[in-house]
Amino acid sequence: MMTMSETQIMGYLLYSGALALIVIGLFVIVTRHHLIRILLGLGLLEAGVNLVLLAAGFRADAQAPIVTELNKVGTSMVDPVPQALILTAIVIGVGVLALALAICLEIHRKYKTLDLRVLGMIISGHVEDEPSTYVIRADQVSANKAIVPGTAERNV
Amino acid sequence: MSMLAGNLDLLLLTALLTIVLTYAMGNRRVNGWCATGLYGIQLLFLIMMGMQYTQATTNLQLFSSSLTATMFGNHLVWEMSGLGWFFAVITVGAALFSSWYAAGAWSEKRDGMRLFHVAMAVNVFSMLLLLSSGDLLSLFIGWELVSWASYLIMTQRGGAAANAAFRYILYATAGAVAILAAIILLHQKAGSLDFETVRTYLAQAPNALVWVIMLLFACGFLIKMAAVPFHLWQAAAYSQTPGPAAAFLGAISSRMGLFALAIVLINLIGVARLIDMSIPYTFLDARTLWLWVAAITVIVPTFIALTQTDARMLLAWHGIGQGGYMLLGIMVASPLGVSGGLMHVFNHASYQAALFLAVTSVVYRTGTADLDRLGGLVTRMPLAFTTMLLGIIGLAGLPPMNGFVSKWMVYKSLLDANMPLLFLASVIGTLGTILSVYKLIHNTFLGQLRLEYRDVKEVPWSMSVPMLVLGGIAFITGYLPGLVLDMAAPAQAVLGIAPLPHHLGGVTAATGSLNMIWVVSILIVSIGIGALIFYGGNRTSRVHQFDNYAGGHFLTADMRYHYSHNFYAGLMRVIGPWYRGSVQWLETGLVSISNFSADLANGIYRNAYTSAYLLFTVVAGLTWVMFG
Amino acid sequence: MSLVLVIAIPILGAFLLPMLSHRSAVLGRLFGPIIIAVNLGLALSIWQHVTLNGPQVEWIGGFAAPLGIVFHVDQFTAILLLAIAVMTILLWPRRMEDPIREPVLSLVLMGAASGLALSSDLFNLFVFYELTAVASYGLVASRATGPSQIAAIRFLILSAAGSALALLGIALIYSITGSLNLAYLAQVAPTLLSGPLGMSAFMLILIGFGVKAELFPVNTWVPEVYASASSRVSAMLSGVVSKLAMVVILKVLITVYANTSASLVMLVVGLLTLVSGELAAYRAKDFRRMLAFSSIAQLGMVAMAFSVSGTAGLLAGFAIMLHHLLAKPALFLLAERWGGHLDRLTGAAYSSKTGAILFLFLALSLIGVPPLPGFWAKYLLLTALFGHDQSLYYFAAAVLLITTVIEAAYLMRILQRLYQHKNSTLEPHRASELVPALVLGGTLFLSVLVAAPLGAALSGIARSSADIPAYIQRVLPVDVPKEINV
Amino acid sequence: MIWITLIAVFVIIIAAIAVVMLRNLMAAVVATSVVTLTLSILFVVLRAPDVAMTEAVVGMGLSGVLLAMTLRKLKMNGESDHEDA
Amino acid sequence: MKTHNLTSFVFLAGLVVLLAALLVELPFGHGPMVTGQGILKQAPQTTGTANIVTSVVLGYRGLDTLGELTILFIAATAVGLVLGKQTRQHPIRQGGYILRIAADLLHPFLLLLGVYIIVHGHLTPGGGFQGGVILAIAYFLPLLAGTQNIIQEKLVSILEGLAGTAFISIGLLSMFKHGDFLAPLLGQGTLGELFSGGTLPLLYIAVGLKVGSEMAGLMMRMLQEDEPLA
Repeated sequence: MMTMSETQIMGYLLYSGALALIVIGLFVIVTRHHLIRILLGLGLLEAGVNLVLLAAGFRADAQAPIVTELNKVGTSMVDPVPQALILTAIVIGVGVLALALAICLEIHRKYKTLDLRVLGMIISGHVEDEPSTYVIRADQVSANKAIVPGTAERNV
Repeated sequence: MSMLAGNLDLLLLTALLTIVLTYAMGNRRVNGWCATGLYGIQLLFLIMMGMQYTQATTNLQLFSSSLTATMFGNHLVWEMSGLGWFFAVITVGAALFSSWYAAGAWSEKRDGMRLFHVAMAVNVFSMLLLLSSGDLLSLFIGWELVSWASYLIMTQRGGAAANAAFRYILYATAGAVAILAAIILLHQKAGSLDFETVRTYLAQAPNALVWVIMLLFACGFLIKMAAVPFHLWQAAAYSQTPGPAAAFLGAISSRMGLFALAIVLINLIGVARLIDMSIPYTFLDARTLWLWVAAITVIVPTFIALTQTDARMLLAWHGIGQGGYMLLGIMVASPLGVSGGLMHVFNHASYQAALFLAVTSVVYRTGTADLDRLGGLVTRMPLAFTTMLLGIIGLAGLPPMNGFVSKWMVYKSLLDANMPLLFLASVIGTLGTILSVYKLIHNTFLGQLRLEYRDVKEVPWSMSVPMLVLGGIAFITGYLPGLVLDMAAPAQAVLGIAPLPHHLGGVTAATGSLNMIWVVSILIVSIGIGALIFYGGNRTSRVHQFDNYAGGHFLTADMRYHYSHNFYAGLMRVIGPWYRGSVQWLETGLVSISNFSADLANGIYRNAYTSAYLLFTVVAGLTWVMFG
Repeated sequence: MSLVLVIAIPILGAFLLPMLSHRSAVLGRLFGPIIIAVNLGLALSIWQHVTLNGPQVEWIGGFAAPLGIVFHVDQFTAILLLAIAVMTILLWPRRMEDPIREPVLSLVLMGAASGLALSSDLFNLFVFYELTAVASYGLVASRATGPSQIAAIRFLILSAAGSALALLGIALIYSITGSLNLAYLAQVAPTLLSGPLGMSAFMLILIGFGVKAELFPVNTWVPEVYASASSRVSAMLSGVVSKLAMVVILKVLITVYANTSASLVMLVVGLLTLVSGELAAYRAKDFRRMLAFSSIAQLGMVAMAFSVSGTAGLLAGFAIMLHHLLAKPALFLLAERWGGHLDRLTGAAYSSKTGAILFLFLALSLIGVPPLPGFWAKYLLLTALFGHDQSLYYFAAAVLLITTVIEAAYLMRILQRLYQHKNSTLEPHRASELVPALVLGGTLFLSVLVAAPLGAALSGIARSSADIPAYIQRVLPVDVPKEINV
Repeated sequence: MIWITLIAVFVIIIAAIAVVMLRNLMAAVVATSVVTLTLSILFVVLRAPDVAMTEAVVGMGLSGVLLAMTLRKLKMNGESDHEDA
Repeated sequence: MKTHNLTSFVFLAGLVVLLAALLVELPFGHGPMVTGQGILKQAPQTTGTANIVTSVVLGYRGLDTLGELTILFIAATAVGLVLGKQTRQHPIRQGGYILRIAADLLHPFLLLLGVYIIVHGHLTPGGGFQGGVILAIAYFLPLLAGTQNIIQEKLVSILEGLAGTAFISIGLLSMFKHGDFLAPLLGQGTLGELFSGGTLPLLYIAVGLKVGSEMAGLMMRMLQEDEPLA
C-alpha cells in the first residue's frame, strides 16, 4: 500500500526518467551525424514516450490487468489501454529500425560512409545541379569525404 | 432583322467562331481573309446595336446576353452597355484592319500565321467578354483573359519578344492580384459584386476603405495602361510584336485599362466622392492625384519616345503618352472633357494603327525600322508616306486630323475647369509629340535615299489599302468629328456625365465652340492657294534624287549627309537627365529583394541538420502555446 | 457493407500477393489491379451510400465508442477514398524494380491512406500514419540510386522523430482525458484541453503529423525525396499522402481544438510554409525540386484555409486540396521525362507537344487564372481570409496575393523555356506517363465546364463536415459517461 | 517499490548518457540494451508484465540483434565511428 | 559545427524546462480512466480472456494490431526491396564448438517457450508478439552460430502470408457471422481456462506465426546481404 505522497514521488521519478530519455534521444538525433547513433537516439526517444504513455494509466494500489484467482473481476486494476498501445508502439519501432538499418547498409555499400554531413552534402549539392537521376561514383565520394569539415561549417 | 439587331449572343458566338475557324484553317493564305470577313460580320452586329441608340430614347440601354453563371453565391452576368459598345466598335475595327493588312502579301514570307490569327481572335473575343461584363467578378474574369491573350499575341515571335512578354505578364499578374484583392474586399463588405450594390455601398463606406479599394483597383488598371510608374513594360513588348498585331495592340489593347478605370472611378465611386476624399496633410484630393498621374503619363513617355531610334519603339512610347490624354479628359469629368477623352480613344486607335501599319510596310520592304538607317523613301513608297503623314499629324494633334479635335476638347475642358498647370503639362506633352513625330517622318521618308534602298518598291495593294483607309478615317473623323461624338454619347451617358451639345462639324460650348468643317475647309483652301502660287507662280525644274550639290561640290550617293543620328542632341543634353530611367529603381529593387529572399529560403532547405528544425520548432511552439 | 473492408482487402491482397507471385507471375501481375478495382468499387458504393443516407459510423468489432475504435465517413471522406483508389490505379507501377514487393507496398499504402481518411481514434490514426510512413520509405528507397536512398533515410529519421513527438502529444491527451476517441475528446475538450497542457499536445501532434503534411520547417525532406524518388512515388506522396496527413491534422483541429488559439498556430505555420515554398521554388534549378517546393506552397495554402474556422475555411481547404490532388501528380508524371536541370527543358515543347500543352494548362490553373479551377480555389481562400476580421488574416491574404506573382514568375519562366528553341534533346513522353497525366488534366478541365454545380456541391459537403455537434451525436451512443473523475 | 524505481531511473539515465558518450558504437548499442532492460523492470513495477516482456524480448533482444548484425556488416564492431563527440 | 551544438544545447535546455512544466501538470496515479474503466468492467464478459491486455490488443484495438502486423510485414518487404539486389547465399563463418552446441541445445527450448507464450497469451502475460519473436530467435540462433541454415526464404514468405491471411480472414469471418470486423466469436468459455476467449487465442497464434516469420525473414535477409566490398 502506497500513500499519496509516495505516489507523487514515484510520478516525479518516472516523469524525470521519461524526460531524460526524450531529451537525450533528441540530443543524439540533433547533434550526432553517424546514422547508426542517430537511430539509437531514436530508440531512446521512443522509449521515453512509451514511459510517459504507460505512466498515464498507472494507479497506486491497483493490480496488473490480469484476472486470476487472487484478483477476481472487479478488483481495481491499472489501465490496460496504454499497455496495449505501448505494445503496438514498440513493435512499430522495431519495424522502422529494421528498415532504417537496411537502408544504412545499402548507403554504406554505395558511399562507404554513414556520416550525415557527407550524405547531406551529396544530396543537396548534386541533385540540384545535375539531373535528378544522378548516381555518385565512389571517387567523387572520397573527394567529398576529404572536404567534410568545411562543408560542416557551411551547413551549420 | 429585329431579332438580329442588338443580339450580344450572336456577337460573342461569332467571335468564338473566329477563334475556331482561324485555328482550323491553319497556315493557309485564305485564313486571313476569312478572319477579316468574320471581323466584318462582328462589326456589322455592333453597328446594328448602334442603330438602337439612334432610335432609342435613352442612351442607357443594355444589350443582355444569355451567358450567365452562379459561382459560390455570386451571380455573374454579361451584358453590354453603351461604354462597352463604344470600345467594342474600336476593338473590332482595329482587328478588322490589322487582319486585313496581315491577310495579303505580308503573310506570304511568314510561317506561323495560324498562331498570329488565333491570337488576334482570342484577343478580340476576350476583350468583347471584358467589355460586356455586367459585374465586378465577370469584369475580373474578362480582365484576366485579356491579359493572357495579350501575352499570347506578344510572345508569338519568341526570343526577345518572349522576354518582353514575360516581363509584361509579371506586371499583369501583379495588377491582377491587386484587382482581385479589391474585388474580394468589396465582396466581403458589400455582400455582392453587381455594380448597383457596390455603388450604393461605396456611397456610404468610410473614406479609408474607399481609398484602399480605389488604390488597389487603380494600380491594376494603370498597369495595363502602362501609366507612370508602371510604364516600363509596354513599349518593349509592343515593338517586339509582329507589325499588324502591334497595330492592333497599340490601337486598343491598353485602353481596356481605361475602360475599367472609368467604370470604377467615375461610375462606381463617382467624381464628387473623389473630390471629397482629400489626401491627408495636403491640399490635394483623389481626383487631382489621378489627374497628375495622367499628366505625368503624358509627359514622361512622350519625351522618352523622343530618344528612341527604332520607329516601333517610338510609336509604342507615344501610345502610352496618348493614354494620358484620355485619362486626363475623363478625370476632368466635365461633358467636354469626358467626350474629349473618349473621342481620343477612337482617334488614337485610327491614326496609331495607320502609323504602325506604315512602319510595318517600311520594314516589309527595307527589313529594318532603325531610324538611323533609313531615309528618303518618299519617292519610293509614296502611299506609305501619305499614310504616315496623315498619322503623325493626327498624333501631333494638329488640324485637319481627328487628333486635333479630341486634344482641343481636353485642353478646353482643363481650361474651363481652371487647371492651368495641367493644361501646361498637356501642351508640353504635345510639344514633345510634334518634335518626335517630325523625327519619325524625317528619318524614314525625307532626306537622302540610301543606295541599298534605291530599287525599293511600294508595298502591294493588299497592304497599302487598309492603311490608307485608316488614314482616311482619321481625316474624315477630323473633318466631321460629330460622327465620333455621336458614338461616344451613349458611353458618356453610362458614365453618368451630362450629354455634350455637338453637331456634325464639332462642339458648341458656352466658352467657345469648334467647327472643324470651317477649319478644314479654310485649311484646304489656303493650302490650295499656296500650291497654286508654288506650281503656277515660278518656274520649277525636277532633278533626280541623287543629283545633289553642297557648296558647289557634287555629293555622290554613297556620301552620307542625311542628318538622322542623335536627333535633338542639344535638347536631350538639357532635359534628358530629368526623366531618363526615372523609375527603374522600382522594378530592379523588387527583383533583387525577391531574389535575395528566395536564396534565403533555398538555404533553409539545404541544411544538413534537418532534424534540428524539429527541435527548434517544438521549443518555439511549446513556448508560444504555454506562455504566449 | 462494412467500412473496414476498404482497409482489410488491400492488406489481405498485400499478404497474398507474394505467394501468388511464387505460384504464377501472370496472376501476381494481375492481382494488384484487381484488388484496387475492388477497392474502387467499395469506395464508390460507400460514396453513393453516404450521399443517399448521410454520414455513417462504424464501431470496429462492435465495441461501443469510446471504448473501441470508431470509423466515421462523411461525403468528403468518401471522396478521399475514391481519390486514393483512383490515384493508386493511375500511378500503378508499369515496369518495376521488383515485381513482387513494389506492388505490395503500393497496396498497403492505399489501405493505410484509406485508414487515415476513415478513422476517428487518435492512436489508430497514429498507427495508420506510421503504416503510410513505412510504406513510403520503402517506395522511396525502392529506386536503387544513391540519392534516393539518402533521401529515404533522412526522411525516415525526420519522420520517425516527428511521429514519436506526435505520440507524446497523444500520450498527454490520454493522460489528461483518459480517452482517444475524437468525438469524446471534442466533448470534454473545452473543460480539459483548453489549457497549456492541451495546447502543447496539439502543438506536438501538429509538428509530428506536419512532417508528412509538408509543413514548414519540418518539410526539408520534400525537395530531396521528390527530386530523387521515382516520379510515380513523388506523385503519390505529394498528391495523396500529404493531403491525408493534413486531413488528420484537420480532424484534430476542428473536433478537439475548435475556436482555440490552435487556429492561429495553423495560420502562422501555413503562412511560413507558403512563403518558404514559393520563394524556394522561384530559385530552384531542378524541375522536380521546383515541383516539390510548389507542392509545399500549396499545402501551406491548405493549412491557411483550415485555420479559418467554420464552413468557409473548410470549403476553401477542400477546394485547394482537390485541385492540387489532380494537378500536381500530373506534373510529376510529366517530370518523368523532364526531370533534372531546367536547362534541359529548352525546346521540349517541340519534342512532346501534348505534354507542353498540359503543362501550360496546369500552370495557369496553379497560378489561378480564371475561369480555371485553381482560380476558384484561390478565390475561396481569399474570401475566407478576408471574411475573418483580423489584421493577421488580412496580412495573410496580402502575402498570398504577392506569392501568386512569384508563382507566376517561375511557372511562366519554365513555359518560356519549353517553347524557346526548336532543337531539343529530350525524348518525348511515353504513353504510360502521358495517359494518366491526361486523365488527371482532363478531369480538371471538365471541372471548368461544370464549375457552378460542383461549387454548390462542394459547399454542401463542407457544411456537413463543419457540423461537429452532429458528428458527436453520430459517433457517441447516448449512454456515454459524461462525467470525468479528475 | 520507490527504491526500485529510483534505482531503475538512475540506471536508465546513466545508460542513456552512455549512449551519447561512448565512442565505440557496439558499446553504445549495449548501453541501449541496458536502457531497454531496465525499462522493462520498471514496467514490471508499473504492473505491466506484458509490456515488460515485449520490451525485453523485442526492444532488447530483437533490436539488439539487428543493430549488432548491422555493425558487423559495417565492420564497425571494433573501432569507433569517426565523429567529434 | 560548434555553433550548431551550442544552439542545440540551448534549445534542449529550453525543452527540458518546458516538458518538465508540462509533465508535473499531468495527473499521475489518479488520471481519468474513462476508456480503461469501461473496458475493465465489461472485458471479461465480452471477450472472456483472463488477460485483459490481450482482450484490448486483439478485441477493442484489434485494428491497431492488424496495422502493426502490416507494418512489420511492410518493413520486412521493404528490407527485401532495398537489399534485394543481391541475394547470393554466402557461407557464414563457423562459430566455435561451444557456441554451436549451445545453439543446438537452446533451439528446442526456445521453440517450446515461444509456443507456450503464444498459446497462453490470453491467460498469462505475453502473447503473440513476445512468443513470435522468441520463435524467430530460436530459428535464428543456429543460423547465427553457423551450424546450418534452417530457414528457407520460400517457407518464410508463405508462412507470413498465411498467418496474415488467417488473421484477416478470422476478422472477415466474424464480420459475416456477427456483422462486425474482428468481433469475438465461438463463445467465451470459462474464464482462465486454456480453451476460452473465443477467437482471440486463434488470432494470437496467427500473430505469433506472423511476427515469428517476419522477424526470421528480416534477420535472414540482413544476414544474406553480402559483405560490403572493401
